[in-house]
Amino acid sequence: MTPESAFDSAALDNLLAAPLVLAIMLPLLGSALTTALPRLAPLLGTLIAVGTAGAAIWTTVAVWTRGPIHLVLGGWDPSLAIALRADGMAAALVLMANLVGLAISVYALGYFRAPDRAQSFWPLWLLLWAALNGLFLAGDLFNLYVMLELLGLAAAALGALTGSRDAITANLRYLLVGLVASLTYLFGVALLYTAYGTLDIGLLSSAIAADEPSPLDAAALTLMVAGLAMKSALFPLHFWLPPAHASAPAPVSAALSALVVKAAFYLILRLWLDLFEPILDLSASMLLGLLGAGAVLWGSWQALRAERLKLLAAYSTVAQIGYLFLFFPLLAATPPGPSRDNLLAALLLMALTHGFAKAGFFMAAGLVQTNAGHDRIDDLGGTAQRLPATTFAIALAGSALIGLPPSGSFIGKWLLMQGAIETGQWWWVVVGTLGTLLSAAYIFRVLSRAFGLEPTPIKFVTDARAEVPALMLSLVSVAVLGLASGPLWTLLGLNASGGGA
Amino acid sequence: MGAQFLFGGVGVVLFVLGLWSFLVHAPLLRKVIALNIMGSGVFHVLIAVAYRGDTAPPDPVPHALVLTGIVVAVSATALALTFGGRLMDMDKDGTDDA
Amino acid sequence: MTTLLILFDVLLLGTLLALAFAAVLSVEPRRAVMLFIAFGLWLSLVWARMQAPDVALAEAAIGAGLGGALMLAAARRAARVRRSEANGSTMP
Amino acid sequence: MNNSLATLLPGLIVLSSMVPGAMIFLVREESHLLRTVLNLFGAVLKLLLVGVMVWAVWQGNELESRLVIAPGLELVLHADALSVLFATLSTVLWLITTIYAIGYLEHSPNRSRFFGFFSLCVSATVGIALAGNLLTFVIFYEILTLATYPLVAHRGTPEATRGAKIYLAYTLTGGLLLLVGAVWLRTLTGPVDFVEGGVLSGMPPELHGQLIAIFALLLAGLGVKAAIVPLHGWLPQSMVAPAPVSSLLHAVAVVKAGAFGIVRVVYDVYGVTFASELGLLAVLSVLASVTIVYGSLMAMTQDGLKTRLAYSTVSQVSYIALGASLLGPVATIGGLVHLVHQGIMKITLFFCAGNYAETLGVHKVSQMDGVGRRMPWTTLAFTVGALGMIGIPPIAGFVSKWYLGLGAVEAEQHWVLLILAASTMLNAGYFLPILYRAWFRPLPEAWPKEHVFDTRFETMGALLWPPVITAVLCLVAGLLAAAPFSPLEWAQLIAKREYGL
Amino acid sequence: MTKDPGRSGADARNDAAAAARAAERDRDLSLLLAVLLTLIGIALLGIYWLALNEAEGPRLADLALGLVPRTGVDNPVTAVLLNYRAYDTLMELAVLLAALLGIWSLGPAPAGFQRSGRALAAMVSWVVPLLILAAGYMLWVGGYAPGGAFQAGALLGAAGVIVRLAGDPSAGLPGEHAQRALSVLGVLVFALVGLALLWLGDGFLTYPPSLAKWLILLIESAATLAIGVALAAAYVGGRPATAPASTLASGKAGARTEPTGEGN
Repeated sequence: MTPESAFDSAALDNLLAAPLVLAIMLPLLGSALTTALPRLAPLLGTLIAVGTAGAAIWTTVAVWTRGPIHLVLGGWDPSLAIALRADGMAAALVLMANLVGLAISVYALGYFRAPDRAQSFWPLWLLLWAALNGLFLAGDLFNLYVMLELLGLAAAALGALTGSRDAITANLRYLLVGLVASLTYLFGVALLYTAYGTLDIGLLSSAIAADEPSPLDAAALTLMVAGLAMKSALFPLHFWLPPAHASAPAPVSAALSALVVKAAFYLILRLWLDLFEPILDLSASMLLGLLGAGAVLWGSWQALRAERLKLLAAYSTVAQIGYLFLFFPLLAATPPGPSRDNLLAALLLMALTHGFAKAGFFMAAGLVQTNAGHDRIDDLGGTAQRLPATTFAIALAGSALIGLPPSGSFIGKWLLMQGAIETGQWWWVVVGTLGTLLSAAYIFRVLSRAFGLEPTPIKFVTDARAEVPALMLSLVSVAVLGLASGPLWTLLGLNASGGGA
Repeated sequence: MGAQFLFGGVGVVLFVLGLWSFLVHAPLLRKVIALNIMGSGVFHVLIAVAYRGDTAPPDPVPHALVLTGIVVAVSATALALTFGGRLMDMDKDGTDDA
Repeated sequence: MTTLLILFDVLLLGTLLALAFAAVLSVEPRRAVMLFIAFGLWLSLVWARMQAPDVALAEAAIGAGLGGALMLAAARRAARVRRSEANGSTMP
Repeated sequence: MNNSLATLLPGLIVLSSMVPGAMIFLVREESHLLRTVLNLFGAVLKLLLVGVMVWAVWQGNELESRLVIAPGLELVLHADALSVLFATLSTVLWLITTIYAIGYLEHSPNRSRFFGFFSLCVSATVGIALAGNLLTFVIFYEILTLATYPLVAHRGTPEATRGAKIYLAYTLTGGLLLLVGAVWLRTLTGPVDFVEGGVLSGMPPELHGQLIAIFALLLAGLGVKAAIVPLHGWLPQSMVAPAPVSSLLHAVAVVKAGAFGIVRVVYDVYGVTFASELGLLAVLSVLASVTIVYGSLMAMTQDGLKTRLAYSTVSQVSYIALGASLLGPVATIGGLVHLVHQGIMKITLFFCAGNYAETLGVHKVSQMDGVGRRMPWTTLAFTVGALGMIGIPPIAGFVSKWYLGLGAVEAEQHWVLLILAASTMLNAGYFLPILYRAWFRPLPEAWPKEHVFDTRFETMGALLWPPVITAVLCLVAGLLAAAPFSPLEWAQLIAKREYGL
Repeated sequence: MTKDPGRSGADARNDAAAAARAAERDRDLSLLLAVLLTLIGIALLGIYWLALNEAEGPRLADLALGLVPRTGVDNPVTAVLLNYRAYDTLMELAVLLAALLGIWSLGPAPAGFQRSGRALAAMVSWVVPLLILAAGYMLWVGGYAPGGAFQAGALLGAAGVIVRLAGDPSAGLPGEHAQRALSVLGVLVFALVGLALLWLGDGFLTYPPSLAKWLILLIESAATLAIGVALAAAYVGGRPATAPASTLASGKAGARTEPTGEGN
């Protein structure tokens, strides 16, 4: 688009651009402001959090009403400039990430009471938030690299905020792994630029589709997906995640597990579907599926054996990310049509549910930890019973993690199993069933501590600022996503006729 | 194109060399150096792609990407080394700052 | 002419690779960092040769210069810790 | 009937206990009055709504609430004759049990938690009753599991948590098998609503193998809750729960949910004729018969009053499955009427057991010498229930056995008569000694733990009246079996519709 | 790490043997990896060859070079950095900020700072002004020749490094408040310019051609300062301490830090 041709529709373009740009720029500005004015950080941070969430909702509404938004920044030729884009998938994830982000912000107000910690937390957290929105809305491969690095650096810095030895060690490892991962990704990008001479995802997509499938595409795909798989902690590259997520402060753990890992996964999905669909065969998808199955079983098993609540939650993230990868072979084996649409929506539904549920879970776990002074599961008895609302949040989030009805992941698993049976890949049903049983075992291992002979709590909610956000997120993952998943299909622009057979 | 391959090929070698060193060497400083060499490899490939012989002006886009990449790399280096320094202090004091 | 130029390029790149290998393989921290800085500076030379003066400047100043300074500080610290451990004293 | 009411009523019936239940969680522990008001308000409102529904279904109205969760996945609540039978039973008994529970738990801790889950439990049971398709059934079936777990674990003693864990392990595994079966069936047929007479008879023969496998999965899933041998292990273990829980949940809600599910699958999914053609009924009747005999034999050996009653439940619930497994309307009537009769008889027995425990500290059969003289009304109610279980006319149990026997003759399965005879002998074998002890053995010098209430009756009013009322219901159901709106009449209506007569 | 003096010689010998075995295992692993990665490297070389063959064209070069006159600068690299792909550059400043904030979040700068010799101190007096001057020149020249905000910022940062090496633990940086303000200046100005353009109807980071040159210069100046401060502060390696010593920098940290006028 040249500047001239853009001129007549400039006003409309700007209106469409505003929510996308604001969703990224508001937290970025907020980070700068909270850095410059550390005393006002909690106040400014909260205001910015509300504004950012508003921009995200606006983005989603715009996509809902107008369909996908594609925006070339700077008014230059699309191949030269950087594009932002928001389609249904991006909008859904942005909405989830920002609602969770808002809840984390409110929770953090109560969590970081020492001004010192709060001053460190807010600017980094807002940077992380900007990076997340930037990732979900990016339409340019190199811009994604910059966003990935921003995300990685901010996440590692946030994770080490407690300053404890374990936290620094774990997050240093996370930082280094993240750097290797993003450089690997960047190498793939360099190869693509060499071959196709553009970085825009849309243009590359048509260029790749136009050419014969070549080893070059496969190599670029492998490098990029390998890098992102490291970042999304796909088994067996997950080793860095549990210590890093378990040692971070609770609101940060929530953001890392619910959002950061999800962003890397989202990029894999995007590359897979948008760029490399034409060159993929079933075997590549099958490999991802197998790794996902490994993650489901190994992650759940480790979660079951974990002695600490936050470590349990971190291993559960490994397992839950695994579920998402199970969809790849099914998508590959399903021809376009309602069945495939259902799979895609189910995949997203599981990702969204996990986002809400895991954030709620970690926030509740953080409350238990601050209340008990530790998070050793075996000694939690009294605490769990003393904090009914927190325990309730863990229970709700936990049933969403297991995939019990009426949570969103139940619907997701239903459609996953349906897809597996329809495509004849019944072994994923076995994996899903075993994973569900294991996750039920580790969740109820925690919940059974809430029933003891300790004195009865007087009230349901004891600390509203911290407990209500956790409870709300858990409730969304169970009730809203499970009972009203239909709008997701509409948002994705999928054929809403549905039907399995 | 021969020159592009020659130069870029060295970038590939640097990338692999850095990756190998990152994987096999435990000390933080060596890992950081390895990462930087890995990054230099990728940048080198991009610079080689931009190079269009000594007469034609080079492609500025990869150059800008590399500039961005260099700043990102030094940022990451600074953060990683600070983390490492903090750990070293803790070792020295034998305490945990939690 | 071209043969000579190619020879020159090969020499340039060969030195670059040699510096990289040396930096990666040296065990002693300070030596490794010095070699890395040398590698960075040489890299900027190569990039200048490849018509990328902007990037060459940035690499020399930021990559080799500031990155090297950061690493050097870390190496010095590591050496000091090692020395203090060897002496059995906690303070340098 | 008003159209919008017709589409709302089933949903309202579920919500009428769910909303007060959710509110009860928030009630402060010491607000006894508010909690009682919420409890009784929900129970009475539900009863009224169910009354409207009974009338409407009797008139032949279609009541159906639909909520689209996602394309092709619908939450359907549908009122037909069968669902009304189970919903009415649950609602009536819930009201009585609520009164009983308020008295029983007067001074115990964690009452807000208890009554919250108690209400959720009944909501789930009614949801199961009204479920209009397999997806809805699975959702409420799992919610029932989740809502009962805290009730079983309620006391917080090590035995309680252990019993709850065993309960959960059985039911969650069962629920998962049911889920896999339901998903598999869906991939073959697309979305399936329950239809009187079944929907699968038109399936091509090459799918019959898969249909049999699916039936096995569904039966395994439902059999866990219905406590069919060898899936019954959880039931005696979970008798650690407080008496009201045992009464309502293990005599009515949970086990009946399983039995009801079997009836649904046989009649409204497969269709009884088609199920018989596939040879599924034979398997079911054998399993049911084994369970009937095994449960009775085990009951003989138990000294604990509640565990004896629990094994009696194992045995008696399978009468329903037995009725479903015999081809012919008469057996159907026998099975379905037993769904109600067994419920009111068994709840009477559990109420009485709770009264003995609460008033005298009597937990074992061997401690029951002379209780009839100390607590005549309670023991009278117990006697009615026990004689009904044995099948002595004119108590309700006789009607069920009579129709089951006739049904066996009609289906030419004469060996079933032997099972019924053996079971009756065994029932007498484990109930008559109790009655003998209670009425004819001398009083002991002191009761294990006597609790004197400030009342002119033998025990607290809230504990005494519920068993007396249900005992009267047992007599009425037997004496007035031919009256309109009696359980028998209603079962005949269902059978007529199922067989298309 | 610390050795227990009470341990027997046999233990030590066992340890040594175990360490030797571990070292051998490590060597094997590293060799294996070397072979594996060599193979991967060869494959990547082949792929790279293919990629070069696939498109011998100019890629974006001609397009990018051709539009340079409309960008407000003459140096094509600056045109890409601050106009075509300005959004990347903004985010890159954010990356630098993230690193700096991460460094600050770990507390005040660690101890171990050593005053250097007199020779270096003497050098500072003429090298540092020269570097600052060079930075200014680099910033200005970036519009039409090699150079620009990053190179200029790096020179400023280098000046800070030299100042610190010469004896000022705070690397010549101003007090905490000014440091915080300066380090976010780049992001702040960049983002605000972008949003203002969006507000005015040009579009986010879409400079009107008439103003492009000055807007870019404004952004570059702010970025130069921010980069310089951030790099120098990163070299210091810790949060600027507000005087008097904050509550966190209690006894232990204070004992290790030399008494200097921190924060200038």
